[in-house]
Amino acid sequence: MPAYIIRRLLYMIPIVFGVLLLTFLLFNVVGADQAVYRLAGNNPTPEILDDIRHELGYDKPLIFSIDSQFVTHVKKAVTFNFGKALDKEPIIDKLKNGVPYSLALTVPMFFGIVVTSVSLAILAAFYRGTWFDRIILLICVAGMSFPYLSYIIFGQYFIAYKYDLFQIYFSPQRSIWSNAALPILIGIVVGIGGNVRFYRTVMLDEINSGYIRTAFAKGLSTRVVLFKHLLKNAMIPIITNTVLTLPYLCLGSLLLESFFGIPGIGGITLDAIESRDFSVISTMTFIFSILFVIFNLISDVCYAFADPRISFD
Amino acid sequence: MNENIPLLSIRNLSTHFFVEEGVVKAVEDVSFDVAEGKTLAVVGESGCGKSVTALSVMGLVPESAGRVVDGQILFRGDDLLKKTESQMRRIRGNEIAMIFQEPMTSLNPVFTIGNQIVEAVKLHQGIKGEHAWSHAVEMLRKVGIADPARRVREYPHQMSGGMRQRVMIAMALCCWPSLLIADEPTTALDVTIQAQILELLRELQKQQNMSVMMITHDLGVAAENADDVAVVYASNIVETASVAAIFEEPLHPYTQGLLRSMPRLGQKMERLESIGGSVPNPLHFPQGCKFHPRCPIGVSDQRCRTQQPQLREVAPGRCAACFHAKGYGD
Amino acid sequence: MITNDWHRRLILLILILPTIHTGCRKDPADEKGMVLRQALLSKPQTLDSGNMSDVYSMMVGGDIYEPLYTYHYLKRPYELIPLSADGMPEVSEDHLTYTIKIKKGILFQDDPCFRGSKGREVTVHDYIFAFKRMANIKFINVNWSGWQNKIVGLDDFHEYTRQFKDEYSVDYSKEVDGLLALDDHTIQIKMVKPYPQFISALADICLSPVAQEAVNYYKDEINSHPVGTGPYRLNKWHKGSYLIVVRNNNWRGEKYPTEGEPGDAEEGLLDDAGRELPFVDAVYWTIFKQQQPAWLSFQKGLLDSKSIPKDNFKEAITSETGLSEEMRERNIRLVKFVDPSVFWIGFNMKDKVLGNNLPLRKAISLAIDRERFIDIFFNGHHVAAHGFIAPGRDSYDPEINKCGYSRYDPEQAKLLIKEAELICGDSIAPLKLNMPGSGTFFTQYGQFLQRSFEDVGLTLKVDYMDLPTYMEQTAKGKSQLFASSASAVSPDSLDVLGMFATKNFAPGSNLFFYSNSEFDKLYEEGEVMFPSDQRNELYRKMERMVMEDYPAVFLNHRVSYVLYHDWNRNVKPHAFSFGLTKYRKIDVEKRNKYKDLLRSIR
Amino acid sequence: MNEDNINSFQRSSLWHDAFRRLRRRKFAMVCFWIVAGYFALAVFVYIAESIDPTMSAINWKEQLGQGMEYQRPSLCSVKTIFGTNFLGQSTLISTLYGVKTALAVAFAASVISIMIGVPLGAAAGYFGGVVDDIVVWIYSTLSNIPWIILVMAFAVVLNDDKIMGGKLSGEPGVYLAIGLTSWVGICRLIRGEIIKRKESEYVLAAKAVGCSNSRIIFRHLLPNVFHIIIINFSLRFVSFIHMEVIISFLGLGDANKPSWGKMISAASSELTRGIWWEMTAATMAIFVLSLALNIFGDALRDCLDPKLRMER
Repeated sequence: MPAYIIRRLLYMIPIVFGVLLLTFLLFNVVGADQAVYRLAGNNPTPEILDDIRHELGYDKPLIFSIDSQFVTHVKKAVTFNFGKALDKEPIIDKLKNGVPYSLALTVPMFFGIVVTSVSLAILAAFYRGTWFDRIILLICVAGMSFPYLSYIIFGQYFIAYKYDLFQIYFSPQRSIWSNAALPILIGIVVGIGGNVRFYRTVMLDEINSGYIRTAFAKGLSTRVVLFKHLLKNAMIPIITNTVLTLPYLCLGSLLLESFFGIPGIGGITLDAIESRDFSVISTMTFIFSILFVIFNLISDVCYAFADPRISFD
Repeated sequence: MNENIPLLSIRNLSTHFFVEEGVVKAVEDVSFDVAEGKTLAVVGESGCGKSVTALSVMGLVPESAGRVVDGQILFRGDDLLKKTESQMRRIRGNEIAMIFQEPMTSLNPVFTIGNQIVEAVKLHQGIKGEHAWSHAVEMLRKVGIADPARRVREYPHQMSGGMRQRVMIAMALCCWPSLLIADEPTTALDVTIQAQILELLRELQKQQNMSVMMITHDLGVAAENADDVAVVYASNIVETASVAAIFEEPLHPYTQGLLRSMPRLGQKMERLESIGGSVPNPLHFPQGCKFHPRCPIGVSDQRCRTQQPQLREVAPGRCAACFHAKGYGD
Repeated sequence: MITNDWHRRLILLILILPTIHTGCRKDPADEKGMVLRQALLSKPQTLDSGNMSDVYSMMVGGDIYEPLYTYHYLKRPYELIPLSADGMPEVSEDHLTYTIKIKKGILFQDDPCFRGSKGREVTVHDYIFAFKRMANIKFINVNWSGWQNKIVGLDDFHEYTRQFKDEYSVDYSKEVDGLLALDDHTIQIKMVKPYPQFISALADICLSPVAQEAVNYYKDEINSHPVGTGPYRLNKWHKGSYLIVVRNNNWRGEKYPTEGEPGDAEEGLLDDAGRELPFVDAVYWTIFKQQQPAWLSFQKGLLDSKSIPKDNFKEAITSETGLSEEMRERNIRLVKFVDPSVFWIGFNMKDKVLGNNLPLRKAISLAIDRERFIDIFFNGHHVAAHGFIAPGRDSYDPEINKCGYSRYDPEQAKLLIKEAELICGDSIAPLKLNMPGSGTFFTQYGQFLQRSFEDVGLTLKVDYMDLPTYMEQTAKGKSQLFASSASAVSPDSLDVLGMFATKNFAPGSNLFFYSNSEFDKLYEEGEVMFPSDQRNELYRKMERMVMEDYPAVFLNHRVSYVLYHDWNRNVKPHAFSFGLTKYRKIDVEKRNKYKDLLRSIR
Repeated sequence: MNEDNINSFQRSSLWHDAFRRLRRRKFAMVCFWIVAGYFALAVFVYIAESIDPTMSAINWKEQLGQGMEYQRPSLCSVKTIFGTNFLGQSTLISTLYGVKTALAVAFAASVISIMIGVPLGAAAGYFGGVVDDIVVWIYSTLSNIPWIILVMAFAVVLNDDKIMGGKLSGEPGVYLAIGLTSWVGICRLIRGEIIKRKESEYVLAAKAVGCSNSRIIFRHLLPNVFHIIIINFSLRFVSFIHMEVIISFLGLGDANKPSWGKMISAASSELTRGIWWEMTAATMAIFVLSLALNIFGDALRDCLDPKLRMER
């Protein structure tokens, strides 16, 4: 196992390098000079602009040099010293402040989605072909088809404003839970549709297999058969899909955080995109991609716990 | 024990599946008995409804797709079809156990075999903890698995096919069932292993004095293991008889065909015959006798083409469903 | 052994995980205290006074920092008064030397950067430090461009800092001739040439006293650890989400003004005259990134006041008289004020088509119906711009509307276009306009302009872009037409006139690349003139000079609208000044009853 | 029969069979016609616009009524059935125009992602070795960046005038941003299928006959995985439509033409005033199209993918 993990971690290196190269090409080629104009103030002279370019290192060669901009870019990333955002706050501080809030939003959302959709999928698969299955499927497809923005806007307007059931907007005076309840709920509702549909096909693959019949033939109750025998076998696709869900959670938190004022990293990213703060965007991209690689690794390790047939040798 | 009441008695059982294209009559008006301590072989080509009959007995016909539409399944005189789901659960795996065709997929790959055996033991026998585990080990030893104490903690994928089928048998027998339904228990196995498994089954049957309903497509297997035989063709029983009678004098043309297609020791044959034609589509059974398109007699007989022969007693202890069978009458 | 309760464990995990990082924090300002709740429509960039340039930073920073001078809260026209200075400056005959005394006993807020965490007394060295820091080249400063070549020796200091490795290794002990500390409470500032706007420039937050200890202690984090002398200090700042400022106990204290302009007493703005400031114990600033939640929050009484952003104008004001019925039912009040600003469509004079084609530029100006524009977008509440010096500024020309620079005459425009085509030698190629945003307002604005252009037979392509791209393109002279605006930071009009001076060519403020030697000569003259009728005349002459050349189509001057709940007292908007929170007061009891009011309405 | 014929025979029966099954599903067919209706509308708008942009049926710029004002939905004319927007322009026409915007983006993005993903996936799967390593590296890199950030980053960058002089800003930028970032899924799928199939008899037979590599890939392998491309296409299409909405909402799309995202963005702050129709019209347009596409795509998958078919 450790050998496997080390191998996987080594495999990360080219990917992380690729991510860094991509973010560099995307942002430094386009974005560098915009920052200069921003920092120069109202009525700058060209000399002031040149001074700023020099101070920020934008006059250095792009890639092919020892102290080129790309090398600096890589150096910043691997030392986790991301430098400052355009508002001069160290990016690492932004991350530190944002992560707890983002987690408070996405973690319950994530588990809410997984638990509800897996349970619903198991039931739908068990009652496959019946009206129950069809209604669940129809609701899921309908849920997936409703635009995400409309969920947020209507949800905020009707549930929070008209019926006063939740908070409209983040307020530091309240606990994070009362602030995050509605966005979490919306996130779960949005996320369930696609997941139930996917998990249902996974469950259908499994539910017709022999071991399920065997389990029933043993006289086990439906609950035990479904939630023990079936579920454990379906874990691998569930784990894989769970990892695949993460980018959507990230999208979710981006818009949700921005509409509900949750001060998490999604909001920071959206801010940065709006203000074209490329150093923040590329840091976020880098961090997220590292997280992705790690999550992928974790999911692979989880496979081993979920399925004894898999070994890492 | 009352010799008159058979352990399992199936009366006019019909099981249908409802699919997009129409109704699949997988089991149609099937009746037979399994006597106490005896083995009944249900023989037929694949797709003829043998397995569905077995699943009907277990109450495991997939709810969404099909259901038992008619008939009775009397187990010790009680109709299983009238039992509630929880009553059935107490019978399943406990009084009636079943082993399946594919040992590769019938065991849950993600649990240890011990875990899977213990599950049933705990459920039905009320044995707990270590006792249940030692019982599982005992059962594994009984089915001839070497070093059972170690094996009990292994996963199915660590075992060969024959071993897995032994585990299946151990699992089925761990609660001392009075009826074992074996659905093609040896089909997926090598020939040498087949013999071992069948031998094992016979032995255990004797030990535990249980009845066996053995589903097979192989008359040879039936000949060696069964006391009685029921031949199934296209969802209907076409002939029932004792093993000896069947082999001596098959009455139904289908049975005759099956027998001819079987190699026999001692008989020198140039080549094996096979039955011409193919199994009819269960959605569109032919009119009249379902076998008539493939039957050397029926193909040209007007009555066979229009009327369906019912299963009738043609001689003491044996029935057949063919107008041309000896003793069928009109 | 694997059991079937893994999902139970999962649920448990869900419950436990979040509690790890959020133990319910208790707020420093309890609900019982007087808390003002305000909205910010964008995040403040920094709270480092030295590097502030955006409005939102100043809205918050104004309560934390105190520059030397400020504007009177109530009096109109706007009047400069001392804030941390002790009286107005003594100015030498040649207008080059200013001697300013500062108040004694001003303390910095308590902060760990000081010895014993106790705020020390402010001296003039802290002001000098603020100047020098701004000139520090390593501390890339947005405000430096405005102070180039103003104070004797400061530019040398700017060059001198070039040799250091980073901002913090700069040795500030090098003297600047123009910034002299006569004693701890008197500073003498020497100018390179007369700078008539100097005192109002000293009212800018960026020249508030800065403690060198704080800069050295916090380094880069000074952005989020402001150490000021004002009535409030920062308590918590969650970037991009909210800020809390609370009373600064070290504040020197001040009284509510006793006089205002006529009508203030009737409005109840003088009810608190002479009382000890500040009233409010804490201010919660919430940053709203989307309009809907901000608006809903205000309606629910979760915000005490809210400006009506221009793109959502019609929501609150439905009739000529002002507030809609719905607003009045909720006891919401409206206050409007002239915000000296001007919106325009600029022409790039370097452009081949537009640059030497006066008839075309004039035709475009004639093609746009400003009244209609204001009707559509601002419900008729803004003022059409006939020149670029806005009402409310001291050299505003009340007569300029008679010159007809902003006439709407599509027929004449069509004639002029014929003329323009002769100059061009061909029909006018489609024109391209850069729009500094892609939100709803901008697209509708763009559509309106396209329509106006079409009506006179011109084709306009609108390029909606984000602000940074827009700024870069405009500054590099890459745009052909561009939509823009300017708001005044002081009553003086020199800044808008500067937009047309050749020496301010972009990246400076002259984004039009307008060049007129006669104008430049007058500008040189006007730069060093002190406010007087004579200067106003000059400025007006310069304005007309520019208008004749049509380097831009000036559209409208903004009138700002602020809504506030009736429990929010002493609300009087101010065009130039920040740091008004200390005057505000909340009727907490009334606010608590708002929920009942809402229920009764429903 | 040579191996080519056998191949094409099998394929045609697969498709034939699939369509026969599909036709029997009434609900799926209803959805198909809805989707077809949307497409027809989009094509109509496209053609009408290229002939005469001021044609009354598609002229979303036209102002209805007197002043430039919101008008409530009313039945007095077709154009005001969903009311008007801020400038008195018909919401109905904007919504219909939005069909074109959304479908054009989703279609172009799908085509781009297939054009990139399929050849790369096929090459990687077929040749293996270094080619495979490089392709896998590229798509792992892309797939390790959250999709939304990547799309937005691409959209931002493509909108910049330093790239191709700003020619890609607006709608083409959106196509490319979505297309360039979303080929990973199909590429991975095709690669897997090709690896699975490249050892199969018909490929070995083709190799034995001496077919060139490109012939094997394009004549033998790709046609056999074509149904996977179709399924992927139909299901991804929906997500592209939703993506377009979010991108336009964030102001990264083409601001010159009506789109559903823009309508939602414009209407979101007006809900409090009781202006619900703009928001509702756009939402419903998206909802109906996505629902129909989803249901039809599902049915198509069920009918085309034999593995799922056996399950039933």
